[in-house]
Amino acid sequence: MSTAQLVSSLEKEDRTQPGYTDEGLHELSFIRKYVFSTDHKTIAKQFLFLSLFFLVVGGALAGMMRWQLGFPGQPLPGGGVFPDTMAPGGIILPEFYNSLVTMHGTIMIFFAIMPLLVGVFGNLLIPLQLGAPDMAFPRLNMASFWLAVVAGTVMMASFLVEGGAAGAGWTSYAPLSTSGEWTGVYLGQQLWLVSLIIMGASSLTGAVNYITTVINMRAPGMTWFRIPLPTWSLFITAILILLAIPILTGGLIMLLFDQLIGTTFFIPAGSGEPLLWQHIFWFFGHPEVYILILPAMGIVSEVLSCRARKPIFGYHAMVLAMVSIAFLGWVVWGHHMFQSGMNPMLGTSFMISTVVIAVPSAIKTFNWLGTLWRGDIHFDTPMLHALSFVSMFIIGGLSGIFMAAPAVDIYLHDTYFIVAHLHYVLFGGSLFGIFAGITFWFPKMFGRMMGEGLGKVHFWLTFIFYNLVFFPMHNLGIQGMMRRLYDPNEYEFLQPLQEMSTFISISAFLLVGTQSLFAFNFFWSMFRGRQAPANPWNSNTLEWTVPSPPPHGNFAVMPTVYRGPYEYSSPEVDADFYPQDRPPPGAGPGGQAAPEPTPGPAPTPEPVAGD
Amino acid sequence: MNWSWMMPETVSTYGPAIDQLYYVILVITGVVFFLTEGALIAFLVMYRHKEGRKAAYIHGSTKAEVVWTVVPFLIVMAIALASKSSWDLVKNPANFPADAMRLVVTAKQFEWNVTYPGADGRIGTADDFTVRNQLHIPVNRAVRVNLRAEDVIHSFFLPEFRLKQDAIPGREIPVWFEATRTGEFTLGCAELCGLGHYRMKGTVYVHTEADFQSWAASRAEEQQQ
Amino acid sequence: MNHSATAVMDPRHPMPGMQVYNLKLGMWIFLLSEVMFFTSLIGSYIILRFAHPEHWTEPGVILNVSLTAVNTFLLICSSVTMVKAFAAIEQGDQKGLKLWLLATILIGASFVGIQFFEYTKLIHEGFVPNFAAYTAEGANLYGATFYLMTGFHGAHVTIGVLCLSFVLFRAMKGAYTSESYGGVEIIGLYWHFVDLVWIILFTIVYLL
Amino acid sequence: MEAKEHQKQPYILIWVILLVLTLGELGYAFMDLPKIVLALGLIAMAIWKALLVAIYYMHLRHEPRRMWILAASPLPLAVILVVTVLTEY
Ligand code: HEA
Ligand code: HEA
Ligand code: CUA
Ligand SMILES: [Cu+2]
Repeated sequence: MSTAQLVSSLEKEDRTQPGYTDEGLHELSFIRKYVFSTDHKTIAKQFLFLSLFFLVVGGALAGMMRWQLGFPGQPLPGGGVFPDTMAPGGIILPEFYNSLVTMHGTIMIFFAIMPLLVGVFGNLLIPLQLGAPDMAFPRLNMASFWLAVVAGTVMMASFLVEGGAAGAGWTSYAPLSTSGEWTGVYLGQQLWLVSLIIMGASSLTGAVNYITTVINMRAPGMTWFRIPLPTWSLFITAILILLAIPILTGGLIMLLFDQLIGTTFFIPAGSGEPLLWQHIFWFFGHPEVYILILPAMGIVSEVLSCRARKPIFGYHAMVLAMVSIAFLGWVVWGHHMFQSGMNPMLGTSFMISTVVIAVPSAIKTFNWLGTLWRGDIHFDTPMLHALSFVSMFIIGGLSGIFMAAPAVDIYLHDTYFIVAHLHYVLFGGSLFGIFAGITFWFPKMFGRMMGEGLGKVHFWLTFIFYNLVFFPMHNLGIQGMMRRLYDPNEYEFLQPLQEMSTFISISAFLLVGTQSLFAFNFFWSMFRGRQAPANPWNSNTLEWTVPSPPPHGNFAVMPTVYRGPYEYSSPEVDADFYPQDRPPPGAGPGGQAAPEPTPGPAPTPEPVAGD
Repeated sequence: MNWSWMMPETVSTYGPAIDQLYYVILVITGVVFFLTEGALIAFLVMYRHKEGRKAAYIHGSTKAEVVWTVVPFLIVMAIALASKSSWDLVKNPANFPADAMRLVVTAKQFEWNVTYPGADGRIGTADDFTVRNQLHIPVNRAVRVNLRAEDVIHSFFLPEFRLKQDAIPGREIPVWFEATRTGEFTLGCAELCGLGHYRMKGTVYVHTEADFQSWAASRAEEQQQ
Repeated sequence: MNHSATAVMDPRHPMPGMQVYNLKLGMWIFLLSEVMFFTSLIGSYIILRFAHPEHWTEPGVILNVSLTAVNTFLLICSSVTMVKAFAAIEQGDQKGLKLWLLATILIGASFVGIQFFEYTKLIHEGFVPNFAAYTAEGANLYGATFYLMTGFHGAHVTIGVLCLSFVLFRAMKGAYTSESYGGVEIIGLYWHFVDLVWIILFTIVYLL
Repeated sequence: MEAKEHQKQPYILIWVILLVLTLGELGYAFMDLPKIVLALGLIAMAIWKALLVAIYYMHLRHEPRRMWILAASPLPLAVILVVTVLTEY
């Protein structure tokens, strides 16, 4: 493409022109429109397909793990397809099991949940909810997606190389992860590192984009405290990503050098410090777990308020709680290292910061309950998922309190209690939040409604099986079962627990199977679902004022924002909702004579408050 | 199936304090759990959509925000405070019993090597002897173990003693414990350390003082030959 | 006004925000992540050195301080030429812009060249990052952290030189005016940041 | 664009200061002083130089207060990480 052509194609794409519509876009080739698209909505969908693919992969890995744990030493049905280095005759080998755990955790966290929350909802919602035509840097946005594809390809390729995929846990503690000498995994571990470095670059480009967009691209009247909570949460998340990911990238690079060129940053044989890796990893890792929950919290706040037809309880408190979670999240990383040989005094200070971080979570929880109180609750599929987010997050959060007390953590650390905790916050929290978000914004993304009946069946079965899988894990942990054990029956005192493990595994297979309902509903609704109106949920935020799906450039006329996003059941109007861009009564027809609605320099709080 | 929320039996001196703390947290979180989930379900039933119902137009309440910020804060600080003493007791070397029997445990893929000081009571001398995957100790006497690792990180886990501590190559990390009854207990590895992680286990034998002495003597003798 | 500049300085968005146009805000935000990246490298260096001081030697024993002082001098000069290029285009001085940019590129490239020369010499003397092959004085953590930090800094300079060349290329085509100089300003920000990192590295790696 | 007042900038003066400080560092580093005094002095001079670059060359001087806060935001995190881990040794 010559420069002149490039410029003219960009001209056509200049969605900042007032009144810009999709017309004229037909000249864009299929590739430019669907593959190398710079439209934030298309990129959101691309991220959706990519991360759902990885969610399926992660679920399949979990299924195999559960097979081994439920039926140790028995051949995996259909496991004959694996080479003898992984599962001879279908019987999973210990080293393959370690790869399964590692890749399950890695894929779920970096390639499923994180892109689902940040890649999908960040891209979809930020411009739409702010009244912007697109992201600040559309081409950077495209780069972010394609970097994620490259990273995912490298990660999947590591299954195929000699020695198999990485097997040192998703935390890849050094020195285990520094050399194939200890694990038998050489190239796989290196590909794991390379893949995460690339994925970090993808997240970073996304974060730069989101932060700039939120600060600079808001429609007139969209003051900081009129921003809908999903966008707030994604803004704060982007700041966490911006500052946490580079720390991990630095660590990954050092680990890669230890593997490849013989440095010894983390290898004690050459005076390296294994604990340094842990500090670096968890200094990133704890902010990371909040990266994985904050956007879900934002999504859930939106859905709860909309489907309870009631203003969110304590909007300002909600924002402040997220900001303080983001602040405190930087000073608690040591709670993952209580038993690592860290200085015990340091342990005490980490304990205090860790329990304090429960307070903003409490504020959020109680505000959600307050939102439901005296509401008019509609039990649609998104609402069911959002409600189950609240109830499951409470369980996951409360189990965190046990380990936050380091004395109790001595016993619980690295047992199934941790596994239960992390799945309650990550599945019960993040994934239910994602289900709520997908079902809520599906009409906006695809222009069709998602099947309600099937959606509810999927919800209830998931909710039940999910609890049957993960709740008993608390009990396993209390009875001392360690995590990442290929075959717990090696330990005599764990043998009586086999029955429970088998029960969990059967429930897990049912849970995985149930997800096919979601997949079916998803694809069926995409092509056959009922046509969606612009605003199927009678919601207030700006994305519902444009057609479903929104045209290129989003807003035919730049919206003006008159009020906060959660004015449900306002006495000022008859309907039980009051969109953000509707001029107040008394304003002339079409909002022409509307008095300037607090435009211009917003009463801006410190925009970096989130870090 | 064993759905128990009770901690299994403990045989160390500080085990009961840790279990106690666990039960306190269990009760507190249990109460919070039932209150919040109960309120959630009650609201769902009471305020479910009915024709003609309009939700209350309420934006929040500063008083409520203050209450539910301060109360959880006080509760969690109390938990932290309660935790501190047990934590210091178990993990702070300054509080370790001075007269404890000293051992060295060296972890490597995938075995535990326990080194005893031998007759002279000092480690690092010729009469030391080492046993593999067996930890013999006398009852009612504090034992101080210096943990080492040869290759990768392992974690020294005595479930019945409520003790867990990572062993890190290049460092020596002290821990202590004291058994309150004789018997055979589990020694496990709680940190992923490679493909044999799941079978890196040993047995703790708690003897009476006399039995321990005779075992040690016979072991030392074997070593000489 | 070139096209992409219109998109970023969108007239429809006189948003309060930072009162800074998108591209510049984006560059600043990106630089924050760079700060954290160098934090992880420099922080690891500080911690490792603190834990194993015996691996390091007195300044000047292995590393050639005077050569690097020259290099530091060069990089500081390149910052001044960069800021001069920016000042030129602010005045609409196209010729000044091109000259100062060219000067910056040349100085930046010589920095990389000198560093490359320094590396070859050091490696020849046995000062290498890897454990097994290290033979110089001190021990291997010294070499490893040295190459890690200066290497990633050097990579940043190299990328900066490439980007500057691109900006120069666009400047030759008259892409910048006294009204629209976003590209020059943000490459300048990046360049000064890289200089700033070097100021820190020079002190802690060579002089401490 | 916002900045026409960049015109009379002390760019050259800053350059001279930076060079003088660099020479100062070079001289100071090889003085016969206790290690800690050397370290503190050198770090102080390095930070001084870094600030000069940020304030004058990166034009923080002309940016709104929010930009200062934005620019400074990672620094506390960096300090927290390094200082905390250092207490281990
Ligand atoms: C989304 C992810 C997420 C979230 C939100 C959290 C939230 C919390 N986590 Fe969790 N955590 C993980 C993901 C997450 N965690 C993961 C993945 C691991 C394992 C990593 C690995 O090793 O592989 C882990 C591990 C982990 C550990 C280390 C355990 C160990 O390895 O030994 C600890 C220890 O303190 C901990 C604590 C907490 C605490 C205190 C919270 C708090 O933020 C929770 C706060 C919430 C509540 C408390 C509930 C709501 C509040 C109320 C209803 C109010 C009333 C409550 C009280 C008065 C108590 N977590
Ligand atoms: C968000 C993260 C996430 C999620 C969702 C899950 C989901 C599951 N996990 Fe996960 N798990 C982790 C994160 C997660 N896990 C992490 C971080 C670890 C620690 C790793 C380590 O120790 O290093 C871990 C470890 C871990 C263990 C401990 C292993 C061990 O220590 O030995 C076990 C054991 O049972 C387990 C089981 C499961 C099961 C049965 C599921 C099931 O819920 C899976 C159900 C299936 C799905 C969720 C897929 C569904 C697919 C769709 C819904 C998409 C369909 C739609 C379309 C195609 C359109 N996990
Ligand atoms: Cu040793 Cu696990
Ligand atoms: Cu954490």
